[in-house]
Amino acid sequence: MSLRNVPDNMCPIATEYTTMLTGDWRALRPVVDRERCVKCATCWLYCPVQCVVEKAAWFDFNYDFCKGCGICAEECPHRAIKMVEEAEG
Amino acid sequence: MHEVRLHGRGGQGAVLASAILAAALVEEGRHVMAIPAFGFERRGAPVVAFLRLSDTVIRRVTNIYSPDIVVVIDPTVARAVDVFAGMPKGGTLIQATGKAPGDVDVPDLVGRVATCDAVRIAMDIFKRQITNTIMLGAFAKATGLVSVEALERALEETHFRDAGLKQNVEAVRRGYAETTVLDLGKEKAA
Amino acid sequence: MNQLPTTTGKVIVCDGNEAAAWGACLSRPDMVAVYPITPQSSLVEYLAEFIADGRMDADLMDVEGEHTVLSVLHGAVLAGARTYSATSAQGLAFMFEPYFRTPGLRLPMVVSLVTRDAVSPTCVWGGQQDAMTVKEVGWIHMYCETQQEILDTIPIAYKVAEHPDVMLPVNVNHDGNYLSYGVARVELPPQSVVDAFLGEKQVNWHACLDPERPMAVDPLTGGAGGIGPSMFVKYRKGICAGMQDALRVIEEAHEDWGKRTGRYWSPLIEEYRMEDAEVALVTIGSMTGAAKDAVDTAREAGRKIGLVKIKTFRPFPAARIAQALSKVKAIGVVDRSVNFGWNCGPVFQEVLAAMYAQPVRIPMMSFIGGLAGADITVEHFATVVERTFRLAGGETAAGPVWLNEND
Amino acid sequence: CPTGALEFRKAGSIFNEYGAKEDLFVPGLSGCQGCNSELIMRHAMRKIGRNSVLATPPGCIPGMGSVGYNGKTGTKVPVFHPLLTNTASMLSGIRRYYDRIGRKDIVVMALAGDGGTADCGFHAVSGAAERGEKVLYVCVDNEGYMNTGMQRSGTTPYGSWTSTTPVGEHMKGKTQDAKNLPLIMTAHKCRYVATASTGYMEDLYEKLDRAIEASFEGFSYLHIYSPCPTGWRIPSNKVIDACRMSVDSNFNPLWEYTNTTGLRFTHSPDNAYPITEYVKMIGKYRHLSPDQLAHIQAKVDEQVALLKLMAAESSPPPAAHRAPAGASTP
Repeated sequence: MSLRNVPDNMCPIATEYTTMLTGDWRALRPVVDRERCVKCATCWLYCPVQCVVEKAAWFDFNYDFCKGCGICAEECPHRAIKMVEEAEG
Repeated sequence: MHEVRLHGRGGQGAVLASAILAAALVEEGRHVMAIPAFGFERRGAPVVAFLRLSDTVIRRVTNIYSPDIVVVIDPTVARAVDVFAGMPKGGTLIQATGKAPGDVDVPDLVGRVATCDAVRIAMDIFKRQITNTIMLGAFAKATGLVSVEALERALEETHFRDAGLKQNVEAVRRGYAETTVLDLGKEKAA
Repeated sequence: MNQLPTTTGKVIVCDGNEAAAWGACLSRPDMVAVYPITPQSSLVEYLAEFIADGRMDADLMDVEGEHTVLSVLHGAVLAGARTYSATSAQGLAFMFEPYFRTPGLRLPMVVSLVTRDAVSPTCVWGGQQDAMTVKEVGWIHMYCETQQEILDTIPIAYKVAEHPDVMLPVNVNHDGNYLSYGVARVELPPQSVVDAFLGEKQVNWHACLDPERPMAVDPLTGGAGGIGPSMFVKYRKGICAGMQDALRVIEEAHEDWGKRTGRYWSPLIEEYRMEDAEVALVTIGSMTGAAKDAVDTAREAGRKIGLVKIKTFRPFPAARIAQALSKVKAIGVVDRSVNFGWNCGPVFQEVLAAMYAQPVRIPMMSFIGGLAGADITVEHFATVVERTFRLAGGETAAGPVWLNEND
Repeated sequence: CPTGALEFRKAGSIFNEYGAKEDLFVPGLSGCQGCNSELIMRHAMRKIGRNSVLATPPGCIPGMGSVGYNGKTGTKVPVFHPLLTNTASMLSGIRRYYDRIGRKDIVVMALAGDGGTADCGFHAVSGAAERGEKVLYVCVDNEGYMNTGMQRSGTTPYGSWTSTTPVGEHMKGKTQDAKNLPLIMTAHKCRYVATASTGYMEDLYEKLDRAIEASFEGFSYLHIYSPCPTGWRIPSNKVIDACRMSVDSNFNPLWEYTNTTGLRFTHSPDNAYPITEYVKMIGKYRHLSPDQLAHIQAKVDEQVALLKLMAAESSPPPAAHRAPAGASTP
């Protein structure tokens, strides 16, 4: 029997994904200095939300999900990431 | 319908005996309901089991309060409990003892006494005082309600295997053969 | 498959716990989880023995407590297993947390409850307080009268539990002591008959934990605002609907079982000598046999009395009970447990509710007996009969009457 | 490595191996800013892959939405909430049935908190380990019930402020020591037991490898220390710093254990920083008196000494680790 045949009042299950844009939690945003980034992947390794995105010559962030915790900036061995205030409004 | 009460001591297998007897009675085409008295069965402590048998379906799932047949598989347990409690007039006592039936002290209401020196037989067969299956043979002899053959088939259906089965078959046979039955006559049975 | 029983309607002589083990064995569960508790212990010993002997092809999970007994079986069902276990009293209490979850996930399990009075006072003997205490959780509850009925009801319970319109767990209950240890003649149905009756297992088509069908089982549901509370209501109503559908499915399953084995058990209630009865007794479980004997005695004395036995207690067959009792002048309900807050027996309370819609109010009286392993004898039922006739004759109902109070 | 060059190389190699593997949680889980448990979840499942069944008992991990809300899910593998008390039991049942039908390659696993593992769920963990159930049990230890408002658990360390071990006139944080759950698990003859920390990610990845492998043969237990920025009062960007210092101060020594190899440190416990270097990073210890600090240092030293005995390296800890002279145990 496939799930299509399961009455929707049978029991609590889920097959569709939730989407929550945690980017709007952010007070500070990480900004990469592309000159300094050597793609060592340290930011990727420690980013709790795994929103680090690999670009051709640097690593960047998916701001839809980045919560602005600042771990990437703290851990970057090349000081290539700065936390800057989100613009108001 | 007959109501049977078995008296023994913890560890002697009174409850198992009632289950074997139940199986044998079913072999004979009868209906049964066997219930152990519920307690903490401890080795040596007095134990009681009940068995009801009938040619028709037995519906009541209750204990037995007026047994017309009492089986006492231990020679001394009668000192500790009143094995005749509730027995109607003309009841049957089947007692493990070395005494002859006429020498057993029974109240007037008892109509028939059967005795079997089960401890001596048990020491012969098992080297231990296990009298339960011997007293099933005594039951068969005293009541005629079940055959030795049916008891043997019931033993085969239980946990006994190999040597244990052989010993218990012998126990039933000797119990049957070495039981003496005394009818105390109509004047008491009435 | 291992050497499963090939017997054809073989007759055995066994107690209720062994009968339950045979019922489980014949239903071919994949997984059996066990933890001993009086008076259930010999039941799980039989299961272990069956598996050890290769009679039963199931995985034996001998775990560290009843909480885990039900929990491992939850996991197993969600992976696709048919499951079985048994418990009693304090074990049921310890099992309660996963017990409560089972109907919500619509897990079609079968668990025997060997009923017992729960502490305190400390008591290891029969009584139905354990099962009655969990009646509102969403499990189907069926109470058996005899050893044969226990054996037959377990396959029937699987058939009901796994029915797509039901998908609810079932407790097959039998009285501790009197049925658990009481020995009687029992016929084992042939394995092929049970196999054909049950068909393919249907346990996790609705919810599963399988990498081939990934899903989240039991996401958080509810909270004020949003769709959560309405979803929660939807699932609760789903269980209620499954329960009501079960009334029909239980009847169908018993009918089917009867056709295949020749044994037709009354699925919801049994009416005994109710044709022209002016007075009725209501009973549940193993007490019923002695009650029927008492009814026969009263009938022989010319008194118009009948009896209604409740087999299925959840879902409660209210309409059937009301129909059966609508024409009598008085009803005496005998319970083996206590409803503390209403000062009566729980079955009494339920029958009272079922009779609410009747145009005429019928006097009823609550009798409580058989607690803590006490015997409810034919003589006790004679008292019940007498009191209920006096009620029919206009005496005011007083109650509850505690049957073993002066034993 | 003070320059960070070593770390840099390790991060790159993990990225090269696992960067392209799928993150098996949806983006946008609602863990707190800097949540270390979220980091553990995402890396662990990236490593383990889709052929798995995941249990996330009540706590922050489902609380952030892994099992989902109101009919939606946050995880791409089969996932469920066990009860707080029965995680290892449910996993046992799943594994046994999959073994029975020949599907032996599925990783049956938990990402569970310390409460459900060390406290009310311990009977289930202990029972499953005793039976040798083939389960991967990962305990994400944030030292308390952080999801429900930071109450103490059996793994909350001595002296910690929690909402049920507050700091006041008569009580100054928790008055009992934490139970050492990984050590308890070694006594269960598990197939594999290890401690890990996201401060040492390559070590964590290697242990996940061995833990997964062991879970096909018996009970496999991985205990990952997980500082909670919210409940422990750590700035969210300093969480990894705290992870590293918890290891470097021997507060959370890294080791692994198997029946055949015994206990082995995977990070040297020698030349450790004094415990003050660790606790000063963490707000829940801000109130500690010198006596309390001395107690913690003594317990840490005692623990390392025992681990060294188990590792057959029984030399005493260096003097730098010793509690200050004259300090007494409160």
